[in-house]
Amino acid sequence: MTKQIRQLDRVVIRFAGDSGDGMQLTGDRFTSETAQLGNDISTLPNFPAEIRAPAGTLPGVSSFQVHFADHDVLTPGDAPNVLVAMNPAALKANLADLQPGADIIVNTDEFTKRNLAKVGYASSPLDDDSLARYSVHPVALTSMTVGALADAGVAKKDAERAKNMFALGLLCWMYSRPYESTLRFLERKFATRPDLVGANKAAFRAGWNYGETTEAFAVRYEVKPARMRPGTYRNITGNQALALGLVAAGVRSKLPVFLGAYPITPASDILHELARHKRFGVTTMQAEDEIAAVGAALGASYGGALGVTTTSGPGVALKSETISLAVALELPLVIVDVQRAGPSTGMPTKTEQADLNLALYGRHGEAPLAVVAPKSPSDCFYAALEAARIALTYRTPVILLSDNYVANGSEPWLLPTVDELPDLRVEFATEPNGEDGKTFLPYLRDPRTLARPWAVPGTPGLQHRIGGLEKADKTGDISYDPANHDFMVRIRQERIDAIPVPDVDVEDPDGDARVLVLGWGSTYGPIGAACRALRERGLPIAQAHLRHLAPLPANLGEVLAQYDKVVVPEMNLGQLARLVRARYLVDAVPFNQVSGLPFTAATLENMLEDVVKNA
Amino acid sequence: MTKQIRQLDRVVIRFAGDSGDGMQLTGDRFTSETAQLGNDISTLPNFPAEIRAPAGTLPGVSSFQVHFADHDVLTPGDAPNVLVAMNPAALKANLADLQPGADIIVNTDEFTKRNLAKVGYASSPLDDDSLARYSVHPVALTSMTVGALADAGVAKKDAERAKNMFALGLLCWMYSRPYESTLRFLERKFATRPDLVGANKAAFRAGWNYGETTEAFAVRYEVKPARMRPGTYRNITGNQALALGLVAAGVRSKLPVFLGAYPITPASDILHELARHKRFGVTTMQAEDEIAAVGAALGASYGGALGVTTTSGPGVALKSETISLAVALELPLVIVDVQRAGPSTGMPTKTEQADLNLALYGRHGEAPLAVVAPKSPSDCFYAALEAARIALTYRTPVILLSDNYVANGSEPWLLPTVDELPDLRVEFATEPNGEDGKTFLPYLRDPRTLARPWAVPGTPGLQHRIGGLEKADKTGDISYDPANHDFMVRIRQERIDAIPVPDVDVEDPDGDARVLVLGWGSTYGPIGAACRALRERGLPIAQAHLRHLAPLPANLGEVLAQYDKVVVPEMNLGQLARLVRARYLVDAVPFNQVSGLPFTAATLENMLEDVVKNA
Amino acid sequence: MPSPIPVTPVKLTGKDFKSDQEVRWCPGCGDYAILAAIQQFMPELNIPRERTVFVSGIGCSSRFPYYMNTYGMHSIHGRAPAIATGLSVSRPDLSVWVVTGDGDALSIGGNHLIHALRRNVNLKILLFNNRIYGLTKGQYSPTSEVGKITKSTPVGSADAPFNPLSLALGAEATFVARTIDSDRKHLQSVLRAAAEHEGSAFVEIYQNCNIFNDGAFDLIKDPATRDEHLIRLEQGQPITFGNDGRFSVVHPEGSFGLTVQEGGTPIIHDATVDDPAYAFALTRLSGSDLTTTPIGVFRNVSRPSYDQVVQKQLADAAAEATGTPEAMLADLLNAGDTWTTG
Amino acid sequence: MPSPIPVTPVKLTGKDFKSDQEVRWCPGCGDYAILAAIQQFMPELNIPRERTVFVSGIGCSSRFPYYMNTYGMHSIHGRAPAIATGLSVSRPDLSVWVVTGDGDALSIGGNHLIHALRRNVNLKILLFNNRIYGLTKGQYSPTSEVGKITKSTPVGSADAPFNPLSLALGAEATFVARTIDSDRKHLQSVLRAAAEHEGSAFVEIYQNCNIFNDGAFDLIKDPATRDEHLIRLEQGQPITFGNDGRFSVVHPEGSFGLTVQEGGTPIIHDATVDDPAYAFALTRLSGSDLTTTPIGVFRNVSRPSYDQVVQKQLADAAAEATGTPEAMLADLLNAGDTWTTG
Ligand SMILES: Cc1ncc(C[n+]2csc(CCOP(=O)(O)OP(=O)(O)O)c2C)c(N)n1
Ligand SMILES: Cc1ncc(C[n+]2csc(CCOP(=O)(O)OP(=O)(O)O)c2C)c(N)n1
Ligand code: SF4
Ligand code: SF4
Ligand SMILES: [Mg+2]
Ligand SMILES: [Mg+2]
Repeated sequence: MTKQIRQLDRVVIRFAGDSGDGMQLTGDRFTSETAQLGNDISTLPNFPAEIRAPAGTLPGVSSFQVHFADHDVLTPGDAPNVLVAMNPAALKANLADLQPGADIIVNTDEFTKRNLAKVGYASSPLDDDSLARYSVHPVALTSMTVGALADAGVAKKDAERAKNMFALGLLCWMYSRPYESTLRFLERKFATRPDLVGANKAAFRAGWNYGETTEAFAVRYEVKPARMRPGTYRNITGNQALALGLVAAGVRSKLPVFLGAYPITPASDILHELARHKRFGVTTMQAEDEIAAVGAALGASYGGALGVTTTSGPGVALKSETISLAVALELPLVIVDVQRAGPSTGMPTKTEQADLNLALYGRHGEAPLAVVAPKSPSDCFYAALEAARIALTYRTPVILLSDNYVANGSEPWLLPTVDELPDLRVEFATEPNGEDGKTFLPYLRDPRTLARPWAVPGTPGLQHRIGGLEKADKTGDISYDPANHDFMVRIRQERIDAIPVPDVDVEDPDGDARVLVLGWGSTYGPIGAACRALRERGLPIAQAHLRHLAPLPANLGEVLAQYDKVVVPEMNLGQLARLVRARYLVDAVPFNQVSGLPFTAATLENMLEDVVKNA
Repeated sequence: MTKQIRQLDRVVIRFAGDSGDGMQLTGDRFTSETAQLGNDISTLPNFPAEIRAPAGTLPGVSSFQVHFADHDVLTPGDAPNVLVAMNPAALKANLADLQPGADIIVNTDEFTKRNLAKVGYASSPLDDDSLARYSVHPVALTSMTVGALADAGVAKKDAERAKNMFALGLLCWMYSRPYESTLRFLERKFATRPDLVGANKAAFRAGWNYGETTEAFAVRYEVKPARMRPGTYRNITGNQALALGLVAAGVRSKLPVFLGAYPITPASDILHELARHKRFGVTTMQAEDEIAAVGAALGASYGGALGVTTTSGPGVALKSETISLAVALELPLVIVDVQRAGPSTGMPTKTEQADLNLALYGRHGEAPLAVVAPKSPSDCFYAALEAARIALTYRTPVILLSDNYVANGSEPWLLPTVDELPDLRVEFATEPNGEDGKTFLPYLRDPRTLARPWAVPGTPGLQHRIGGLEKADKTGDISYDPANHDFMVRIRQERIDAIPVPDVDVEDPDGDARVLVLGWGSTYGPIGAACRALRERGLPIAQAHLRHLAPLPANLGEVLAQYDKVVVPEMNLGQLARLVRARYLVDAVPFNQVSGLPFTAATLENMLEDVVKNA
Repeated sequence: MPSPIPVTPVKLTGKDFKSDQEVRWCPGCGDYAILAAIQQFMPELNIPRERTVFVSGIGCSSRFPYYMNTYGMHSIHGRAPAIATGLSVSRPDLSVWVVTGDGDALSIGGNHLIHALRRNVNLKILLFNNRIYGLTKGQYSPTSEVGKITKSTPVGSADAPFNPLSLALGAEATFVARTIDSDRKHLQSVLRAAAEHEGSAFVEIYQNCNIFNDGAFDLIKDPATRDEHLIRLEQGQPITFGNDGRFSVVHPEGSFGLTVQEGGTPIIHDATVDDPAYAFALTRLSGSDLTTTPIGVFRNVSRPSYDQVVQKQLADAAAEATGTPEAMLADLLNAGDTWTTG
Repeated sequence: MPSPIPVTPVKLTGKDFKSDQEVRWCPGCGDYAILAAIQQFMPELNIPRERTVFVSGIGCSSRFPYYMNTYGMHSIHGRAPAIATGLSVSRPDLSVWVVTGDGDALSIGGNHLIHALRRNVNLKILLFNNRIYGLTKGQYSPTSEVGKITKSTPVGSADAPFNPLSLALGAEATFVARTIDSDRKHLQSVLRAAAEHEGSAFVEIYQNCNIFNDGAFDLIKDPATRDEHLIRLEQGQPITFGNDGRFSVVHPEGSFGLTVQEGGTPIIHDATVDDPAYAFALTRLSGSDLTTTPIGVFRNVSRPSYDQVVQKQLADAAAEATGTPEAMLADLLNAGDTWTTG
């Protein structure tokens, strides 16, 4: 049977199933194949906080969304065009997000009475007309997989498990994806179990062939490669990119990297990744708690390493006192906060941007430090390098505010060459710096950077003591002198304020916008997509996105002043908005969503349309 | 010999000596006597961080300043009229603060070569003309005391130690203070050592008689009682008042008070004081650390007590994560932060207001709570009651921002009657509150207060579970629902914003001011004194002082709008200023001093004069 | 001293202790067995449900309180002993239980744990030890064996684990026991003893995490090997184990420790000896490898609980108090040097 | 394994270890004696001053680093072991010492302490135990005796103290010792053993706080009573004390603990036995009352230090590495599924 091939410019697919159904893996593989085809991509995994909630329940649903297109994409997509629902729970949990007319591929084998009842379906939605608005493709995924593997020599349980590969095969056929890399991947993954390699490959092929032969699927789709900047790409998540950025910072600074970390969702994967790179001189220590983790990192920094600690909000709260010590000691330290929904334990697997206040103000006394934030998964690599650059050059703790959305989302990354990465080499103090040529003054500042010398233990003649009590200017001796304290408080603020950071860019293609959207961190994608959509509709709008939250770019005040209206969308209750209002006395209007989910482009587009039209 | 008696309207005396010289005690006694005479008073103790720094050194100097007057005083005074210097270090450390013409009473016995050398005096300042601008009274305090006690039957060391009582006797004579209470005090203090009672009384009398008989002191002074509101007064420090306020909150709420605390300067005295009031059902627990302290307090609140924890900045930083839990649990909790100079260990015995940001924003996620601050030592009593009121009525953690200046300073306090204190009784939940009459909904809010029911363990039928994960509205069940989270984040903010707090008063006697000074917390005294001085000079100025930092008084925006210029003096780098700028888009101008010392009235007067003249 | 906790008027059943919340551990997790055992056990105590409180930290195990129809708090990571201390000390009429994991109790919460034990706070502390971080998906914990390969230690962990019972004894614990998720009867017998103990009762429960550390305790669970490795401590009984009791736990002369011997004269177990040296020696029989693993009550001695002393101090002060609280407050405010103007 | 710490080329003296900072403890404080003893001792180690680092927390004792002409950090309350761990693990060429107090190490810092000991981090931990909070002016500490009356406990503390050495042993410490501020020779002998130990060496130093807890250790310091109460442990020697050695520390048959007896057969001290039960029993000889107080090295056994294992893992990884770091980084970036457009 010859199938019709239809061209599409973009597709959003969501794979959804039970936590045990392997949806993250399925999504990952589809993404990887799609990436190799040259489409631009953005992905959004979404999994429950429970390790494995009871099978077939709503809280147990795990999903993975991938958006791919023949042009550059900025978000994982608002509403899926295709939903793969491995069971009734997956269908129910995701239905509301679909566009009318979307394709739904359901695994009919799982639509048993019991499973339907588990999620409160009185009758099967496949049998009534509740799915009339969608294009439903009922597929007996499990039984066909088991059937296909009848002779594969694996246990029935293993055969059933391979149903995700059947689904993947089917989708790959539908969207004309290449599959060699998946077959290779299966060989690697099950290297010790050749029977499973065979079974999974067979399941994949069965799925593909099912698409090819059955009449149920009449159309295949193609999405042409996107025109992307030439180069070598890989698909990468934010956490991976961040870890690689830290490795790169070690290589480019020629310093050992020391990570002190305590596991916490969604930051743990950075620890996991870095633990595998000992060959770069990266030491990872799983500490007894967050306070020990940052303490050990600070101790390592004191000894001349690039000390790093990775955590999420609750961990940053616990680390506050030690970070305040780091501010007083003026040592380099990178604190990574992969934000999640709070307060308290909140929703650990959901995203939020509500730790900006904590990063800026969450310490006792006046304890200023630098704050940077990545705007996309691959940007985490550069943000980590930038955090390390500031920490090392200006001898200060730097908080890097990632969040669950960029951390677990992925996108294609145009790989840089090592040479083009910033040179982060530092100079340790080796000689006395006093006027007499003999004394060492640990708090004598470099007039250019306002940084104090980094004299690491082991350096002969520079023995000195530092601590958390107020220090006399230059000598670093304990001082209770009022004027000295006032001076030190101000210079600590000044040295952060004076860190040169790049000006913020404004995207205002036609230069005729009267409304500026100001964002920071992971909202870059949805804001960008919304602005693009508005512009395409002839509604001018300008976008500026902050990588540096402290210090703020020098031109920000000017930029803000150029627009009639400034809107600040944030996944919090208006923390950046408050900052710029206070600083520039600009009536920046917050637009907030604190639902644990990223903004959809549509939400922002609607809101901004109102603003632009009323501006 | 008859002495001349001269009338004064105000006097500022500073007692200064070695840490071991008993200057705090001397100052305390003088203050107490002065209070009983009906003068208005304000005091400022100042002691080193070291327990007992090496004798005779500058870091070892301990001092106590008392300002008393025939009118109401607002500060401990900028520049002493009288300095009692028990040794060369005390002289050197304090000289710069004196007004020209000030009286200096020095203990000549301590002006030995060795002691002079210790503080870098090449020759004795008593012998050259370096003290020419002052009126110096050399007194051989030690030897005269020892002489007076020759027959008292105490060891020479004990006799020498009594020299502070000699000095006190002399000062009491000079300023015509009554001394009965001091004699009674000595009896109490040395109850187990009658020999010391005798010796100290004798030393006191010897000092008095020395003033009476010697020609060195020709003049006695009198300061008439101040016209104060009628009633019974006592002199009280901020920490004492705060502790009493907590005891009173227990009595007025009929709840047991549970204090979980870990010692830290300058908050420890609240623990010490409360530990003595077990008869009120006050439990004090010295926990293993700050996290345990706030945890235990929260556990006690959960059980139906008024949970309180007392600490300083480093402790608040450590408690952040648990406070965030308290926000999520919506339980009453009072967190007292007696601020000290930071960051890190900073200057533990010095004052600062730099934890406002921490109190407002120092938690991960959106974790709003209420913040109140006392404006003077005795006001700590009412601030504690107000914190308890908000915590109990609105089921929320409340941070009470005291600081070292009010905590250790003292002033006369017009004692309230118990009946006039607010009624803080609460109602525990006892019955199911669900519509079905059977279910208990732990997160169903009182529509008036937006508080959830407080159902303490032990209440039959109301068993329920609470925790730090996001809770479904009403049921409190764990919820990952996006809309629910967004709702809960907003309602948590709203319920704090909606707490009714009194409008802020503006002091603008003639109603013609164009400049408003806005302050909060312990700057009330110096700001008030500066404003008064300006008004007396015909320069109109308005003063508003915030007790509530979160929520802010409803009328604040209006108030700010009425003035051409708003100045915000703070002992930080502008934390309140930033808050009101962001909130009201008012160009509030910060004026900051972060020296570890309170503002002097003169500093503020100068600054404000400029502002008023240029407004 | 009679217990300040009232007796339940009606006899309860295990079902009464089930809450309406859906249990959400991984299928097969050892936590299910513990939950069932505890729910079944609770009625024995004759304590009304509303007088029972479970406080937990964070971890898979710490989800426990949600499933009990008692009062409960799922607090934050590591802090349950501290929070429970405040509750217990201020509410002697409650039966307060702490549920925690090896990471929660021994990693981030180590300090609160040892201080609760030192103080002898009246808490029943149940540590579900699966030797792994379950909730954060499988990093090693302070009870994982040396060289453990996990996500955070791809070439093996570098540090020796705690022996939780040794640590508890070093921290002056008065009641120390160990049991296993899979042995409901034994688990309940240990809970019984713990509940009767006044002061801190520390109970380690070996718990299988079938997702991230499956089979960690198989040696002492598997019927094929169990009897040769598991040592059941029974008060007043000789300590023997193995098929037909062929192994004895003996105390070699001059030694301070214990060893296992085929034949030989077994020592008689006595958890009530005051000197913790005996219980400590017992804890050293088992290390990470489980080859000779005692379960049961290791130590059970009496020492005033923190709660008792605090309550006594409060009672003494109250006994001396005269007048109403309001009158006392008025006196307190007016204490010291006062003066009156008018 | 040869020490990675270089030997000082020139012989140093005690004076070389004095910094230019004025010492600021109360006159008469026991900290002075400890400082003097340590300054005098350091040259023995032949370690260059710049390779020596003192890390402390907060407390009177924690001012220590300021007075040493070495590298030093006066960190924050309780966190010194954690900070020192990061330094030690990443800098095997340094000799890292931790100075801490009973509050700093055992109250707020308890968790870091026990984890450092469990890991066997290469730190020499000196705990100045004055059984009081000195710097905050006299509250009770976790080593104060029960019923201690202090500012925070006006009717007496309600909780039993830690025995720091028992706690350390419960936490798997490999080197555990005790000494006294006033006995310089003994103090230095213990430091010597600690310095030689690879891994964590935990040394409790009884220190008099003459302001807030004066005379706490008089029973074992006062020449009039000392000999009847102080037990000096010497490796390989019988444990006797008292005038003319009239008391023996004996190990009653069948017992797991130790008792003191007039006459009797003393046990022979051996700090190197692997089973910590012996050292644990020794620690139980002394409680708060000091009547029979051993000083010296209780336990000194060998176990790989955390530092060694971590360094070995790094070295193994480095040995397998090929190419320059830059080339390896390029490979790392390009790893996995990549595609090229052009
Ligand atoms: C302050 C803080 N740090 C880290 C975490 C992440 N976290 C949650 S549970 C856990 C450890 C779980 O291990 P364990 O206590 O052994 O419990 P289990 O899941 O194995 O039952 C960690 C690290 C957190 N929730 N809060
Ligand atoms: C986070 C924090 N909490 C509390 C304090 C206050 N504090 C300083 S030292 C100390 C205890 C001192 O006792 P100890 O460790 O025994 O040292 P000592 O002064 O007796 O030598 C305390 C509670 C602090 N500096 N930081
Ligand atoms: S991860 Fe392990 S401990 Fe957690 S619920 Fe699953 S099986 Fe149980
Ligand atoms: S308070 Fe005690 S420990 Fe601190 S310096 Fe003084 S005597 Fe020493
Ligand atoms: Mg675990
Ligand atoms: Mg101490």
